[in-house]
Amino acid sequence: MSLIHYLVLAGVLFVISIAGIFINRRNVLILLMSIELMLLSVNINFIAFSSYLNDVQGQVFVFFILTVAAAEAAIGLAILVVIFRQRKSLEVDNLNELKG
Amino acid sequence: MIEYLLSGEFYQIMLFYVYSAILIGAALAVVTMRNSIYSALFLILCFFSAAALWMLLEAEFLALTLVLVYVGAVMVLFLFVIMMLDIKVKAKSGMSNYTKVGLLVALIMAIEMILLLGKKLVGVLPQDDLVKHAQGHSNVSEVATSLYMKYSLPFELASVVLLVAIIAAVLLTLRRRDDYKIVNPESQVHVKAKDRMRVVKMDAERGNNIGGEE
Amino acid sequence: MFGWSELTPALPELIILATACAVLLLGLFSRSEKGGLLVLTSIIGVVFAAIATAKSHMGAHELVKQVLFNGNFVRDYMGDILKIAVYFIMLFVFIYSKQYLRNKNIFKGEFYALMLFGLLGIMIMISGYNYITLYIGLELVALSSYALVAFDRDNAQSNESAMKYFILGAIASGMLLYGMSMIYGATGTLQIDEISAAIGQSQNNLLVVFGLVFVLVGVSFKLGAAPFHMWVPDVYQGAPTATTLFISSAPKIAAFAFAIRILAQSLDGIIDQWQQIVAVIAILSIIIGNLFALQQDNIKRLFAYSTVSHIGFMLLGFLGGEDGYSASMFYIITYALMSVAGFGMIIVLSCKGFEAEKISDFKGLNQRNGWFAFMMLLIIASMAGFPPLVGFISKLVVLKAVVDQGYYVLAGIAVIFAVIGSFYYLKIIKTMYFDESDNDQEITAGFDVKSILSFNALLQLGLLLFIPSILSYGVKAIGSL
Amino acid sequence: MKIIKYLKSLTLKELLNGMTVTGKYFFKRKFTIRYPEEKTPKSDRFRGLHALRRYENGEERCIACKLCEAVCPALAITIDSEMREDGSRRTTKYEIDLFKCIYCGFCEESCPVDSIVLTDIHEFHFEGKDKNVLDKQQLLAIGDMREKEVANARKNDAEYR
Amino acid sequence: MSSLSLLSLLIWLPILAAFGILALGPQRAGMARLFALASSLVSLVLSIPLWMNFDKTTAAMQFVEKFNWIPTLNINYHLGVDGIAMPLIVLTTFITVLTILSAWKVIQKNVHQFMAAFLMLEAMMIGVFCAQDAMLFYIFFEAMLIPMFLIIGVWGGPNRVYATIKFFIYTFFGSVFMLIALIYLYMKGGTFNIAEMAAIPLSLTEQIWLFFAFFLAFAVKIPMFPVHTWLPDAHVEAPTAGSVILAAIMLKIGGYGFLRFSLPITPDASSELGWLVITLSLIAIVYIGLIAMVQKDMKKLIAYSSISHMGFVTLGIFIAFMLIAKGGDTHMALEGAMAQMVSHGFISAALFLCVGVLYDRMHTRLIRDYGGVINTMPLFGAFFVFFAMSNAGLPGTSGFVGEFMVILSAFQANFWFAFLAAITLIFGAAYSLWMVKRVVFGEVKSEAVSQLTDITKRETFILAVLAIAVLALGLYPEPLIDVMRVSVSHLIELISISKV
Amino acid sequence: MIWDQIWMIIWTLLKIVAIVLPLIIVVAYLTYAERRVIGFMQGRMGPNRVGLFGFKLWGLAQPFADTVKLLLKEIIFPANANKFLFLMAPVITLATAFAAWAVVPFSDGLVLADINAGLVYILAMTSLGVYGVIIAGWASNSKYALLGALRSAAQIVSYEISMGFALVGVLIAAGSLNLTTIVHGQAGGIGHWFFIPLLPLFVIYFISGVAETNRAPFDVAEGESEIVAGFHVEYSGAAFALFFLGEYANMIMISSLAAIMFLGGWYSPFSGDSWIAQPSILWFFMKTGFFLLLYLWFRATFPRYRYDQIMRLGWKVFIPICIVWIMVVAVMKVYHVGPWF
Repeated sequence: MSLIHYLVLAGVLFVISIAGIFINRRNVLILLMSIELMLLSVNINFIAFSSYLNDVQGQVFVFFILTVAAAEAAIGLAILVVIFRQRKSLEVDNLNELKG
Repeated sequence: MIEYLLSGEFYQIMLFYVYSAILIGAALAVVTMRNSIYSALFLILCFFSAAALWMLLEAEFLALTLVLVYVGAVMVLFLFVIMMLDIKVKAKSGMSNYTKVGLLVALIMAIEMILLLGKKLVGVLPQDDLVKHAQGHSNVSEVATSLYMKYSLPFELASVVLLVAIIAAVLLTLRRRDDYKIVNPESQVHVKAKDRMRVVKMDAERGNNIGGEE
Repeated sequence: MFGWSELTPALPELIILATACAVLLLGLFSRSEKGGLLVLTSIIGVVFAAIATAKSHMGAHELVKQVLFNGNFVRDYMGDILKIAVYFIMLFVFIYSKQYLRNKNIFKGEFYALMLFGLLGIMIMISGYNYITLYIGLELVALSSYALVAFDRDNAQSNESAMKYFILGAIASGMLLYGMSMIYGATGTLQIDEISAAIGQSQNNLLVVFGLVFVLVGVSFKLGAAPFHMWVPDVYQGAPTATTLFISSAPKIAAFAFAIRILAQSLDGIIDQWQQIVAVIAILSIIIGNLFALQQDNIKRLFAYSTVSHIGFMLLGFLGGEDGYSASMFYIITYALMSVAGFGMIIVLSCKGFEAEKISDFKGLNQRNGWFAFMMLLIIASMAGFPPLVGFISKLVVLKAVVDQGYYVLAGIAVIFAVIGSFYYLKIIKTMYFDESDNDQEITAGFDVKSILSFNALLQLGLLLFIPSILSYGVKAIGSL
Repeated sequence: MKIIKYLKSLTLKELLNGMTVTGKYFFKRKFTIRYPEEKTPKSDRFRGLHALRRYENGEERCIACKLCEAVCPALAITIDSEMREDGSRRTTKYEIDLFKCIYCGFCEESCPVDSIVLTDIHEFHFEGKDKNVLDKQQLLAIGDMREKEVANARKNDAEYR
Repeated sequence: MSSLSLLSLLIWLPILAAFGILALGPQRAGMARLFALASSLVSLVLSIPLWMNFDKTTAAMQFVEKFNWIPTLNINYHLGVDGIAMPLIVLTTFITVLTILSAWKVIQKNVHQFMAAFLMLEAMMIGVFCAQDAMLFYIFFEAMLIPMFLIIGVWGGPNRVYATIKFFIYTFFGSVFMLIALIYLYMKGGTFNIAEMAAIPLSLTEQIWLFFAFFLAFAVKIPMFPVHTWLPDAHVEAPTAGSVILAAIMLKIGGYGFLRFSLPITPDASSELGWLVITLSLIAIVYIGLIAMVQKDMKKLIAYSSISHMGFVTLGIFIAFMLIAKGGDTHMALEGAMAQMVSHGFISAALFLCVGVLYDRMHTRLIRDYGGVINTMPLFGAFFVFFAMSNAGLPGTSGFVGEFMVILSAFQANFWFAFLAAITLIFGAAYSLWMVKRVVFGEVKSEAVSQLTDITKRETFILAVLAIAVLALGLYPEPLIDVMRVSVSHLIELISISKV
Repeated sequence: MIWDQIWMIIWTLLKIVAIVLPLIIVVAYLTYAERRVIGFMQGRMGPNRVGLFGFKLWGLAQPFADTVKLLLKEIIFPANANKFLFLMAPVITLATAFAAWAVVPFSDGLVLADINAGLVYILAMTSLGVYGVIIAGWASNSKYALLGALRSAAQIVSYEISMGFALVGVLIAAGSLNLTTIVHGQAGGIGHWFFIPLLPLFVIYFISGVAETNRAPFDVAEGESEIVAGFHVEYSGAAFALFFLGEYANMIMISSLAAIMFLGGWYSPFSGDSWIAQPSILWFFMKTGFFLLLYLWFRATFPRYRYDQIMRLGWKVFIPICIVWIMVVAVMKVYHVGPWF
């Protein structure tokens, strides 16, 4: 089993998450989850590299990414809650006040 | 043959494929499920299998952190939000053209990426064997040393990031309700007689003679 | 771990952090709705930080860069200059936003605290010397900005723009990180100078280039360059103007520094590869920004598209080698000053319950208040790049650097679209001066805001006097990278 | 004295006090009565299962005046009456639905002839559907069984009525 | 000399004054007027030593100020004047005073802004004439647009927005090409110094491209035939003072630009393409002259006549090349062009002022609304007739000098050029006099005309000063010619050496 | 070779069984003990009847009777409930509760998996317990259940923070995340145990533990008077039993961790060479038992907190105190105070 396995896995995951963001038209929550998936794929990449390079920096980076992503999720959900209170809906297509 | 099948290496490869399959399957489910709760639960599954994969890569500390932080906290938050916001699951409306195009692009992107990573980059990649560590090797202390020694500055900054997240979340979601009727006990206790009662001196009324025709 | 001596160059950051916390607490405990105290505290903090920066700048030998905190942080000439510029801009931002928040009755201490945290992030982005530090700085700015955009939480536009900003911003971070992971895999390090060295030594940089693509996508997302500019107009329009004021100015400087650190400092080995992509992005930004701006009737949205085109111009400078970098630096600083003034003007013209958002709200400004019309004229003209204002000089400097490298066609396209773009600015001027006003509300802004705004607008002329020194700072800054 | 208050709560003083109390009780003698081996004494006025009494001559007391039926707040009593051959009025049906009964004792109070009484029987159960309705025969049987105790209790209580 | 910083003073004083006036606010209109007048007078006074101390014997730049402004781009704050620029600067300061006076009563709305815009405009124009650094020139050149844009747009006539935007777009579009040319030259020679640019060796193709770039900018400004259409609109809509400044000075900038840039930098291209410019000039002279004849609006008429007269300027400038080839009196052509510029500055200014005087009273500019003005406004009639005559090129007035010199040199070059140009003198006489006839003479056309009052002392003063200038220049043009002679020789030297 | 592998697997399985089975029995008897102890404290006897073979045996067979009863009862699915998740929830609760035991050392070397990041592992596993609650609440399709689930999840997540902070103190003191190492750091009698320098953290840890397991007085999640029984209101029979099991297993977990991290695990409080000073698994059991007793004692003593008070306690009291004390601990660590650092 080699590094490539992990890189391909992360790549596929990355694509899935991107696709999830762009295909999804229903629910903002799923967008947030796709973002988490994306960061997960990045993390897999970092850890795989870190292990195969025998260098711990990648893992440290992952640690920070986890931290920041948690904070990001909190803010994202807060905004989502605010939006839901306002519109009683989370549909992506309903986010259409701003145009032009 | 059987020797190989029972060797640690094969065991690892098997584990890798199993977890990868679960991971990708769950990821697809996250993206496609109609009910957000299922999406969230599948996302949890994703994190679990990713943690398992990291274990295979001997990054135990991060694997556990992933479970602790993501599964234990972030996804709880997600579920919380999903449950508290009464989100209605809409009936399936079929795939729009938009979706089809999106899927196609995604598929092409995936294939390209696999080709690129799998074929082109094979020669470029740094090393092809996982470094085997000695028995007493501690991934935790390794990460910790790097974290607290080399990366002490980002570590401090990360705390600021978290602080910002707290402020932002509280700022955005905390509301004083308009019909909030709780009185402040402190002010109740400290009230003085003269604050409560107003003694008004008034002239005596003079019949119905309002407006004064004198 | 780090020694005490290392804290001195990082003193400005510490001061800003302390100020942010102080403002946060003050905001909780001070009952005053006016919040003058908070603004004052913020300003004092920034001024102290400026003093600290200046001091550490003077104290060090000019062109020596100090790499501190085990290579996570760098204090160099460029960083000092950019930080000073950022402080300067933040002062404007603080004063204008107070006016706005009071007008809309949404004054809260958190606003300033978040802005100060954002400022901290900006400073970290400027001074980061390691991908991790840079990333954290970036996210610090981004997270504060998300919150600031959603700040007016009962406003549907504000929420919506915050959501869009958040999602696209998060995607951008994801892309950026994916690219960084590839670069890390190829070089085995995250430190900027080490990456540069590793790329220099290696024979085949395919993996780095692969990562580069993603990094560039991420960076241009953050900068708001086309084709990743989708969020810019929505966010500019939807966010409270005080926030737009912030995100359109200081973070752009940080993004510039970020791009310099990543592209010019760490990936200098594959400059040929990234320059091609940057060229495309820059030109696309200029074209798209100017063309779309022509159709706008909301001035915030118009400024958003104009930002896109300005960013394009700034990125164009990246093609010009060292001269180009310093030109970009000059460009971005002057742009931030203009942008802050432009949004400041919107704030000044807005009054209670009314926001001067539409271009038509500027109708007959000249009759209502000739002085502000003139100030706006200066700002707009500077944005459009009319000589003799600073905006012209900065465009010129960039163009020169690009032409120096032989990119005649790019320069030509840039000029043509700048000219096309000048028409929407002209439209604003026309509206202000030639159209009849349909409201004659007094401009209610306080004297302080008015005078600061005038100062800000007059800077578009006044800076002309200091151009030699500013430019030479820029050259020195880039030279000492 | 806020500081003292804070100190108190920081040292968990009150909580520890509470725990001391419960801790002491842990070792104290238990109040539990080991029913069914041990039983508590019952009051003479205990209101348990119903019974219909007879006179010493074996004649049933109930004269079908239906006062108890009228007074019963839970409508648990059903009475049918007919003239007996001897011309006296007697019940043909006297049923008490124990599911309805609330053991208030009004029937007993209202009875002019002390026919219906509430005994001290409280340990009873049914073993089938519809067994909750006691008919006249059963009630009389209970009365016969417990006549002595009932009479005794009435006698003891008489001076307090 | 440079210690005096005379040129800087000339540029910066009006700007500072403008800011001062802006800061006065809309309430203090009277002060704004006085302040503006004072400032423009100071400028005028300052330009006297400029003329007096000017060394006529050298072609070198005088009153030079140099300061490295943008080091990375090698842009200098480099000012200086030679014989070509100096008269134009004096013209500017002179005309500005008069325009400010003329706008004294007319402008009632936002007086402070009007005055400030004028002073800025003055500063920019002076800057253009004395900039020795191409980029500085460009900056002043462009910056001029904004005040002018506002002057027309804010205080102009009913159709002002259309006119002002047209004006802006034309000029701006043209000047962008100049910018590109300048940058190209900078790439080539590494300098923005105009004098040094002239020394850059350029191939013919390069020159032609550059020539076209410059040509677009200046031709629009002058304006030449196909791109002239903005001018009538702008003139018609502009307030009187705006028209005056526009006609008297801004148009000259185009001609000045030809002399400063096109000729020395791209001499070969200029001579190669001279025929084109000459053709266009002739078309302008003749065709526009004809158009002028059919105008009903006095301002439009004068505007077209301006275009036609500026045709003489370009004709004079580009005929020089043919003269070099033929060995004719090149001096005369160029000096004629210069003289025509200066004189046109006076005459067109005066004419616009005259129309302004009428317009202020009648609020119409249509010729058919007038008639017999002489009856009610004898003094004004006299001036009007006088200026119309000089516009037609009556000998003894300044209009004659330039046109005559140009036609004379045209004769040397090609008879038909001269012929066509000379015809225009007739056209010029025709439309000018016809207008005068219909407006000034004849029966009193209407009640309104009979109610007219003669010009005030202020107006008389303005027109008188201009009349004196026109006469002085027409009778004794020598001082003017004298001043520019050496510089023109230098220019001819420059352009007669092929760069290829 | 092959057999070695197979043997390894079997051996591991055996070890797991050896942990799980006693654990279940302990849980069973904990329920019995709870009723007895609380009864005693309330002046009652508690269950004392169910015996074997006609002997009452002070009610010792009570747990088995309960078990049999629960297992035989029907599992009722509420209408429109999500059946799969409804059944998954108790399983998750139980699985996470038991999984954490993998790294708990009962005595020197007596541990299933001696991993380095043991403490993190335990935190991770306990943090997962909340999913059982959330899913149960949601899958029940009942308002009471959902409210209870939200309350208890919020409570668990909040108290996890102060608990984690408290453990950071231990981490600093011991310098390791490995539980065995942590215990080794406390060898040498009661004076060496970590609870002395970490007293505030110790108290906070245990109280947070109580809150974490949703036990009285922090049991608003199942406040009968408001939301009937919280997240498991719709559960009955075996599914309910699993929740029960999970909750008690978690209690034991918290108690044993307290023993390991603050009270020196299997070490004797006495120092010296006498028999009583020998480390033994019995010490460990005694310490754990003490904490379990405290659980019951609390339940017998304190009235239920109000929900906002619980949150206030966690966020505004415990966390600040923890942070302050961690600083103190850090200082002590730097200056090597006492026998602990």
